[in-house]
Amino acid sequence: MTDTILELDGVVKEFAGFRAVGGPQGLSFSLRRGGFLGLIGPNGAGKSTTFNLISGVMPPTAGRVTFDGTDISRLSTAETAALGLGRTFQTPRAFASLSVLDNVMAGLAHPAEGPLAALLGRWKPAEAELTGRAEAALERVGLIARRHDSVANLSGGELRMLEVARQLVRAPRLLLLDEPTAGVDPTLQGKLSEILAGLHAAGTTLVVVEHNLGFLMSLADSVVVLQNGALLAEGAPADIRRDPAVIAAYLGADHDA
Amino acid sequence: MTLFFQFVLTGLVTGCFLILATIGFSFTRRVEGFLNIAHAELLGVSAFATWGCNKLLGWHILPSAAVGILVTAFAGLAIGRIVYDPIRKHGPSVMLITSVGVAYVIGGTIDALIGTGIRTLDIPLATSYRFWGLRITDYQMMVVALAILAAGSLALFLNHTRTGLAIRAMSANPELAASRGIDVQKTSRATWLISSGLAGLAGVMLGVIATLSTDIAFHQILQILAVAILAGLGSLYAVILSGLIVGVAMDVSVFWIPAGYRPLVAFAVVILVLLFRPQGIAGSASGK
Amino acid sequence: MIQSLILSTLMFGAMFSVLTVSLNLQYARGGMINFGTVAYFAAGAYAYAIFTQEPPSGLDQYAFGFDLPWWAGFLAAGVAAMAFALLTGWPTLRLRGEYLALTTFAFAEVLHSVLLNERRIGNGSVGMANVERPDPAALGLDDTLAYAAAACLLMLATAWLFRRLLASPYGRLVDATRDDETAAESVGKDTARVRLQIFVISAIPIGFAGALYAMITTLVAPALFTAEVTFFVWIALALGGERTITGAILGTMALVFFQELVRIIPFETVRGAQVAASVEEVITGILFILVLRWQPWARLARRAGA
Amino acid sequence: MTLARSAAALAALTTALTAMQPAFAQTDGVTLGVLVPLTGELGEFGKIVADAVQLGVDQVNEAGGTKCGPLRTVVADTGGSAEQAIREANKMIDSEGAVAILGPASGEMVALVDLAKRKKTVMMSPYAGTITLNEIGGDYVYRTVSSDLGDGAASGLWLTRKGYKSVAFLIQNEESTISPAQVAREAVAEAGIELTDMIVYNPGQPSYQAELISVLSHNPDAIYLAGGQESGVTVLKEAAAGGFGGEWLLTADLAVPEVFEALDPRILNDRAYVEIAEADGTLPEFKAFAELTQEKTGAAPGPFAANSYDMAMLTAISLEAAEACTGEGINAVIRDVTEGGEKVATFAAAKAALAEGKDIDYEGASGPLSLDESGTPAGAYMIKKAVDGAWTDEAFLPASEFE
Repeated sequence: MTDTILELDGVVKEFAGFRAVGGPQGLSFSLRRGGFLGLIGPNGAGKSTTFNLISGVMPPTAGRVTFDGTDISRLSTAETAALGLGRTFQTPRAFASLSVLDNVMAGLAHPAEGPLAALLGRWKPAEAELTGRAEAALERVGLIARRHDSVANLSGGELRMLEVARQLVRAPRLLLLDEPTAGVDPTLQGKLSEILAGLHAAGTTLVVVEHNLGFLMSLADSVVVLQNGALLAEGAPADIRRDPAVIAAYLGADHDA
Repeated sequence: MTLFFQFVLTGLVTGCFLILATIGFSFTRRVEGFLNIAHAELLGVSAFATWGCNKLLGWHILPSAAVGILVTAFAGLAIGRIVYDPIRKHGPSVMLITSVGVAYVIGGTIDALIGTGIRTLDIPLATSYRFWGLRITDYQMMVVALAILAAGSLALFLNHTRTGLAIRAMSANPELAASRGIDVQKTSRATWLISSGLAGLAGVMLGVIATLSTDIAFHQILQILAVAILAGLGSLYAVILSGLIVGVAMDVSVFWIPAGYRPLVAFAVVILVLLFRPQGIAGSASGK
Repeated sequence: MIQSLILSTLMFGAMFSVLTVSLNLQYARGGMINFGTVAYFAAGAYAYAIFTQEPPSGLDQYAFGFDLPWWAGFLAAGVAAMAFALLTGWPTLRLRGEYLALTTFAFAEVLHSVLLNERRIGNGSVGMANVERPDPAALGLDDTLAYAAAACLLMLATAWLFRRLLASPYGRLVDATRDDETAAESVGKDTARVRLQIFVISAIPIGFAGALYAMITTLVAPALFTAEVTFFVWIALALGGERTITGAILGTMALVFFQELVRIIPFETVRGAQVAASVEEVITGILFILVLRWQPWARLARRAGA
Repeated sequence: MTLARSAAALAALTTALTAMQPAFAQTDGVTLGVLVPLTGELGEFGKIVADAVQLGVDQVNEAGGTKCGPLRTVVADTGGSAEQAIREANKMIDSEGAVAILGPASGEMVALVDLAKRKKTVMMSPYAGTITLNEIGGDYVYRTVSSDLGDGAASGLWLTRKGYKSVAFLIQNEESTISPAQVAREAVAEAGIELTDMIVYNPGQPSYQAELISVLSHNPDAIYLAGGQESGVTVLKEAAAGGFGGEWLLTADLAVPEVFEALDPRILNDRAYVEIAEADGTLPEFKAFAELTQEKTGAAPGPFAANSYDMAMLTAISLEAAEACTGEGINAVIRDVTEGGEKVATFAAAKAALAEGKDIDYEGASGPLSLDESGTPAGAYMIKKAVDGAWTDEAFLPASEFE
């Protein structure tokens, strides 16, 4: 077992034949097991596309993505997820017709989820234990009181926490979080920070795309900066803060905001 | 070999009739956003209105055809205003299913008024001409000419008139068009008149070449759908290409396989195209 | 008179309800528009006829007749519909919305054309007559009553099984797949597989209904399986509103009842019957233009909920 | 409502229904169902059949009705659909108490066989030639027209007799046209006539040019066209425009005067023949029927009118001879009254003869109606020729000539 859990090697994404803005262009970096990586860069740098390439939402045009020794470049989202990869989305995604609890339950790999098991009623024994796990996850993200509510009634921030809960119950080995604090109020942000630190401490590898640098820098143990689909800088948070190229391209502009 | 090219030529004529029948359907789909199953019945309205003037009132075919097309255009407009406008908010699938209801109403009304049996227009028998050993009749040439005329003038209208441009703007983005000061009511009226008028034109040609019975118009919906799907729903220019493809494929297939399989050929072409190009022959890769 | 009306409504209404309930599963839960419903119905009916029919003799042109008992034919009907759903669903389910609707429609037309022209399957346009069927008289039951009961039984069994299917983690998976495929995939769910499963599962009762239809009419012929059947069940589903199992059943029953009601008046003149047929068509059309426009069921449900 | 409760309600309803007795308004007399296609492709024929049956029923009632009382008819439309036919037939039997159902076309008739036997109700068709009934007809299922085998054989005989060297077959994709065409093809092959094309086409198309290309390129001496009115007329028009100079043999659907209204008569005059199941026009029974029709309707009898009239007569005479006024009664005697005994041609004569205890043999307007094992009479066919915009009798082909 190597110490590297995720490795991108010369990854290129072209859209409809053009090397459009927003797609990685020969991106390479790697991540050690148990690390906490912050992925930053200006809008259009290719952060979300990189997540999509890693998680299999779309295949890379060229290059290789390796997850724990397995080439996952051509695998589907469902297949990468089955290998132990989890992710959230830039725009939170919820199952609109399901309750809050069911949204989390849907994240679990149910031992008897097939149509035959449904008809034979074999799913019932496992259901109670899984419900307990889902409720525990909701407890952690602070949504336990809302468990029977419709997701339509949740705020944007609560939807993000719901997405986190849905990944928490799966206990992924690698978790990709896309702007987890956007629209989340300070109280919940604190809770989120606690959860992420907890996961990190428990050995989960994390990659977080985040604009809230204060939040990110306090948690991450390494940072990758992207610009126009290419690697601009890579290093410890403290070093990145001081990197002149990063300041020029990104931090400088952002600090004004 | 001449025989083979005769099949191709006939297929092109069949294709031109399909273009006439489909172009209004595709226009409705593009602007109003739904599949109007009742479009085929509008062909029947036109054919029987023309027949009524021509056979019952004894008029010449030209004024009869003009009346047929006008009656259909305004019938289509009335249906659009009364039935479809109020339900637009329910979305395209409700409108599609409603149009099946409209097809029933029109079909039943024609049945009640016309009754069973066959009807034909009072026009001379077709005359055949031969070019390089290939046979074509004057009515077939008329179908080809009208298909070119209809497609051409629709293109000119959409690209070079105020109303045409307004319709294009509206089909691209209704809210934006409204906010830019386009008269939505007027544009929608024009749409219904044009698409139904095109159905009327196809109906007149149906009356000219076919033998009319009350259900023949609705028979055409299957092929209209085939052409429209192949074209990529709502694309007007692709209708021309896809009408010709379906027409030639169906007729040339008779060269090799029994004529009974013509509809199968039409739909097999459609399925094959959709499996490889899910958006039809004109579709772009964007969106699902 | 009343008895005949009710029995007839129950028999055909319950049978077609199996189709609407299945479509409801595909559409309301699976998010798939299947506009080729009649194909799975026809597959079931033909499979039943081929399995129960005696081997071809004399003027018959069909190639196979297995002369098996009715229950074997009934099972074959479900299997045939399932097989046809796999065959058509596997390549088409990546299509969405109208494109899926129209491709399934095209598949149904292709099947219709094959049944019509390929005489070795089921005698082509002639069809297969005198289809074998269990005789309820052996149990001392009235024939129409027995088949009405059988249709209701099939309907209730379908509704009950679907409900059981959906009130489980599998139902949650189906809903999640329909709501957001990408999100479902991101938690490791194979959504393509779920969609195909739902498509195939809901085709099975349609096949059984086809077998029942073959028993009731004792005839399978291409003329019975046209796109009109598809239109009919979609209209019924739209009438039922609210996209629930109960709505699907009520919509179908109401539509069949209405059709039977119009025809209950005996006509003593030819013209009368002719006009009545046209008027029935017109009224059916107007009825669901109105229902779709005002959506009274949705309103009632909202009022009841408020 | 929960499913369990629905099931319980259903069970209760079923029990209630079983307890109810069949309750239909039993009026004085006997009810005959007239179940014909009034809409759709065969609508024209349905109307002719219904009118001719009514004519027969009126004759019977004028003669004092049957011993079961006067005859009453209820009319329903099949719309050309077998499913519809079954629904309507069920209603006619259950609600109206019909003892016989007259008039369904081939496909509907085949679908009704099982119901007829089960409900012990006689089903009779004046034009269902389908060969399927040759196998499954007989008990409760009868027709007053010969089978398509005879139809095809007669066509073959006529094509041979005309001395054509080559013929093409154009056939609408329906069983009533395909099965006779197959028999005709065998006859043509046997006679050594070249079959240039055999094309089965789908109706409802705007044009049949694609189907005609190969036929016209072979330029056969004659085209055998077995099609409906809509497709048939278009094919005739397009073949004429395409320069077809040979002759035509058309099937019964086109044996109507409307064809001449729809087409320039020059296309047909002296070159087109139709073949139709009809009696010898010189028979006294047919002449009497034609006169009666002329008197009542002001027009000559249409295709299958005589066969339809005979259905009413046969049913009435069987009721008169039967032991009970039921379908079962009719079924028991219907063959006897068409075979062996005193020849009778009207209901009044039959009634009188039966009253004297004689055995009778009904000679119908459409010919002698001796029904065989499958409930089918031996067919006679009439060939008519297009002359000056009308169909005129050309030759009579009695069953003995081609069977």
